[in-house]
Amino acid sequence: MTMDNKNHLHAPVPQDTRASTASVSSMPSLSPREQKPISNPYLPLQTRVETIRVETDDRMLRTFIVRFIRPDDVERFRYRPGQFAEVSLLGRGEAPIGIASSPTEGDALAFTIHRAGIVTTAIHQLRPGDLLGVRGPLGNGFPIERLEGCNLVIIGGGFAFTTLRSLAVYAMAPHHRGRFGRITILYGARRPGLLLYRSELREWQERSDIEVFVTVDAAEGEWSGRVGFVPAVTKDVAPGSDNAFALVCGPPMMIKYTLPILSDLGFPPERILLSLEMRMKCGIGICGRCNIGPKYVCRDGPVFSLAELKKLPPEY
Amino acid sequence: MNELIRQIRDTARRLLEERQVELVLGFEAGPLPLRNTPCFARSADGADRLTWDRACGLNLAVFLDGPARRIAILAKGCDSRAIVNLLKERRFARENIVIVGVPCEGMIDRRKVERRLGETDFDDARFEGERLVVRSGARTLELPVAEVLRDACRECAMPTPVFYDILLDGATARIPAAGSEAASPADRAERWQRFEAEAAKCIRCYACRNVCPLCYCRECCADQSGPRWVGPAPTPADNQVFLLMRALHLAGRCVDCGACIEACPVGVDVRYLFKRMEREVRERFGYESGRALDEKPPLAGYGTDDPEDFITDV
Amino acid sequence: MRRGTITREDLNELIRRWTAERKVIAPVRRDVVELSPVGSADEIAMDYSNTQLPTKRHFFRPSEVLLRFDLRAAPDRHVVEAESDADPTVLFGVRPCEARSHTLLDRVFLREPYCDPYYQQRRANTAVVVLGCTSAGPTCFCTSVGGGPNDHAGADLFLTEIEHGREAHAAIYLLDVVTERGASLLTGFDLPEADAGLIEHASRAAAELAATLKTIADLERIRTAAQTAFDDPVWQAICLSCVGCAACAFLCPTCHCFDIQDEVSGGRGRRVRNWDACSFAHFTLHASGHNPRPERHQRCRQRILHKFTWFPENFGAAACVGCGRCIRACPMGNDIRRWLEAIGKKV
Amino acid sequence: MTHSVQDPTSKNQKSSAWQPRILAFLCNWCSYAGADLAGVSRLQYPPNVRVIRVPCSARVDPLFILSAFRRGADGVLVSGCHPGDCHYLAGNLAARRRFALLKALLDEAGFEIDRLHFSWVSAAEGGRFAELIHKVTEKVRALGPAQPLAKERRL
Repeated sequence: MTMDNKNHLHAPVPQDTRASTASVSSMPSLSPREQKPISNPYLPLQTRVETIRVETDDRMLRTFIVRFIRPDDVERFRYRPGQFAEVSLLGRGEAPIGIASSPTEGDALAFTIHRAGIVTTAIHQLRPGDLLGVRGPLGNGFPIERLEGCNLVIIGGGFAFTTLRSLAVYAMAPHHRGRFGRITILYGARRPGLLLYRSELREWQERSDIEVFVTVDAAEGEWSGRVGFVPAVTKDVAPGSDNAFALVCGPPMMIKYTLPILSDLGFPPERILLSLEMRMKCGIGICGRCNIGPKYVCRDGPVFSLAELKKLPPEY
Repeated sequence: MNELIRQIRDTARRLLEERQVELVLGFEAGPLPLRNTPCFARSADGADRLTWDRACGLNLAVFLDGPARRIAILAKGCDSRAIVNLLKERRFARENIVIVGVPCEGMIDRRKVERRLGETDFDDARFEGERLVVRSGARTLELPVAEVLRDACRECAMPTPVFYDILLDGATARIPAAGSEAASPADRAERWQRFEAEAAKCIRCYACRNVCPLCYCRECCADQSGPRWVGPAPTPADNQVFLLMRALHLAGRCVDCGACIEACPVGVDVRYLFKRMEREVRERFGYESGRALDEKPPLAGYGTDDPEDFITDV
Repeated sequence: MRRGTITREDLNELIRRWTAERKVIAPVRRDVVELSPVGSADEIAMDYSNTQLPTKRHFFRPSEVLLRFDLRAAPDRHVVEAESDADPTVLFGVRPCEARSHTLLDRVFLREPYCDPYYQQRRANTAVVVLGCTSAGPTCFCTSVGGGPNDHAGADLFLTEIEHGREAHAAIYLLDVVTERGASLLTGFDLPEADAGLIEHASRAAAELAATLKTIADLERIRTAAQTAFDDPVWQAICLSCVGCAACAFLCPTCHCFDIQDEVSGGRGRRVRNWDACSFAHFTLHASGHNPRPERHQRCRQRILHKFTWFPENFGAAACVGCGRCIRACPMGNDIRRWLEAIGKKV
Repeated sequence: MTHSVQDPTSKNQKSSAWQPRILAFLCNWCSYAGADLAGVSRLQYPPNVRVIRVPCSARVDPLFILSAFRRGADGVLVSGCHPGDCHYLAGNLAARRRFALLKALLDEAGFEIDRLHFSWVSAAEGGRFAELIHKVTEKVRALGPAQPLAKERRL
């Protein structure tokens, strides 16, 4: 998977202070106090929370729309769908969160955050106007260049739909729509109250240039849509695999049962892309905890093809 | 092979052959001199690897809740006291373990040897009677065993297990030295300096905690993150709080087996804190850690007439 | 590469000059031999096996402030980058395995496009003077992992003792000028060329010493262990007596995992990174409670495969320099050489 | 590897501007009520104490106390019901054992143990509470700002 180096947070390391990985004895000569300021991948960019939207009726997921305080940070943070950021609250810490907005939506960023640990719980206490640190964009993101000209089958479950939303919005944008073939979106949650981006999903369902299937495991209230597990709905809808990529994000059980169906539909492992989650700290492939075998989810991922994952140990 | 090792192997083989246990926990020769390592013997073959000398300083009780249901364990005096405490704390069922008591001659403090050598590396060490002969490169050093025994062993009052199923015949059990708990400096500032210096060495690898059979909390207070009581950074204050909390959590439970000191890769030694706790528990609550199975642990209860000398009165 | 000879007396003079203008960190014999800033050459131990702790802590601190913050400041000034403490330094008299470890850490910390500025600044400001080995310790296995008593990797200057001398100051060393930076340390010093006989003698001695070191069989084949032996029971077997502490990782010259934590008090605070280790169960624990490596043997496997399979795959060399500290440090007497041999039989 | 976290201006000198910060854990049933009574009775006592109300002195884990010092408290006071008067019958007696050990441990480590106080104050003893705070504050003030164990006085 290629990485788009242009997009990274900081300028390349100046040539004269860079140690080559190829040769072991090429460190520069030593002169006292020669320290060039280099940009620091550990420094967060400060944003201000503009809007907070409670996404689910259990109030465990909220979407935070944030805007950079320094206007030039927008340019430093050029991202692509599928990338993530280390979102931080000074004094609490950082958490890796997928970017839910699409670069086509303007300068604001959106993060849909599940309240799980110390940092995300603290972030849930924020109010509009509060500050939020953002470090990134990190990770490889979806391989847009490879997806170009292909049909997209976007399959999401529960609150893992965030970066898929980014991709969907990106692909649906007027000046991008023509770059992709058919777009099919399958999205499910345990029950209607746990669906993310509900009003948006309704708008999408109105569109004629995409197909959207929303399902829940169990209906409740006024739900009149589909009822059924994502794998079953996938089988039912049976999106064609010709010239298509399947992009899958969801809970482990959903993925486990969806993958065989995609295989049956004729998707080769190279064309099934998954975005993984892992405990992370540095986000830049140094701190050592998010590896699956030789690959670091933060740096080599989070998007992997099933073909790639099959070569890796099952430790995730 | 000496008589004690023969007894150990015979006993282990018999326990395994008679299917009294699935596993015998003992020691086998380690990769380095003065470093016997745990041996998990499940067969006669394994039993023949068992060994014993004055380099069996680890406390095998740390493995008792692990790898098998019925386990026999070789236990020195201090180890057997740890087992008593673990039984009191209901870590495992009495009927599932067979305690093979080994009378103890005292264990070598590797740090003392290293300090005498000025090196952490030595190629070879062997016992010649009451002398330890250590070779490092071209240098050979002969040390009287008594000089490089652990402080804990020099002061040990119960080298022979008092709680066991089988007691091996160790006529060699040493006579305990007169109690000589290392005195702390009378000056408070000096005491602080001493503690500060020990704590400064700590790299927070938690070897001490993890080799301790009595440090078994599911989540150590040093690892808790919400709230974060002890910072994970090896900074002075965080190290100090960690070491103090460990001493406090082991008050009335520590058996002075010395495993934590032996385990520390950077030579932190705060045994004196643990000894102070031991003394306080004895003097205030009349309790000796690991002495008897039917004595209630001091912090599991209370006394109506405990001394109140530390209370601020107005 | 220029090769000269230098007497201990001249070397002391050089060290005196260096101490005047930069920090000099060198092995000092206290209870055991430790790296420590020195004020004069007399403090330095030149006759030692290896230091208790590796040199990585000089570049990659056990605890390091990444940034400071003040929540009472204006919003765009909340975050302040930590000030650098990368003073010009000479790391003197370290063993070849240590210098080699720097070249391995470089591959991680200076891997493009991200570059760790804290590591980078210290690395750029530190010259490394290596003291070649004339004897081997009982845990040394550097030759198994590509190093050796005469390995110049990571050295700016490389010293080899060629005459011990009756008294300390009478010793004579072969001095190799390996890099530009090494040469700059000798500015103004007239280094006499070493004659061919001496060089020949030194390299023969090093080769003889290297030949005495036992190599680990099958280390090359262990690179395939992730494919062929990932689910083998050998992992459970070797880690029976592992208690899951981090003594091995924290004393390893190449282990580099870390954690990031915030510390705050009264509106001010700092973001700190601390050493961490894959042997801790909470290392990979997700906030959800899921843990990809909940079992001890999985964590031991991670440690071994990271060093001998995945690091080579990513960076072209094993993440091990054969210093043997993990063997000495392991409280339970686990020996990585035995582990590797056991694994090697399974691949 | 150590970080300078001490504020040089407020350390090492007992300037008249310096005021000790003392954390008091008071049990809900006796000592907190005693503090209340002191207030209602308009008894004067130094304003250096920050109170945390706990259900019982036995709720106070020694970890709380060490954590307080780590976070820069100059002194800590724990006060509960008089022995025999515990709302939960014997909570304070169990706590008494723990505190005895903690104080001995800190003494052994060379910590200034006059920074740490345990006492019993009943709901009827408003005067005793005020006196206690006077005494504790003076002892801590005499010692100056806490250095040992303190990490986060100023980051």
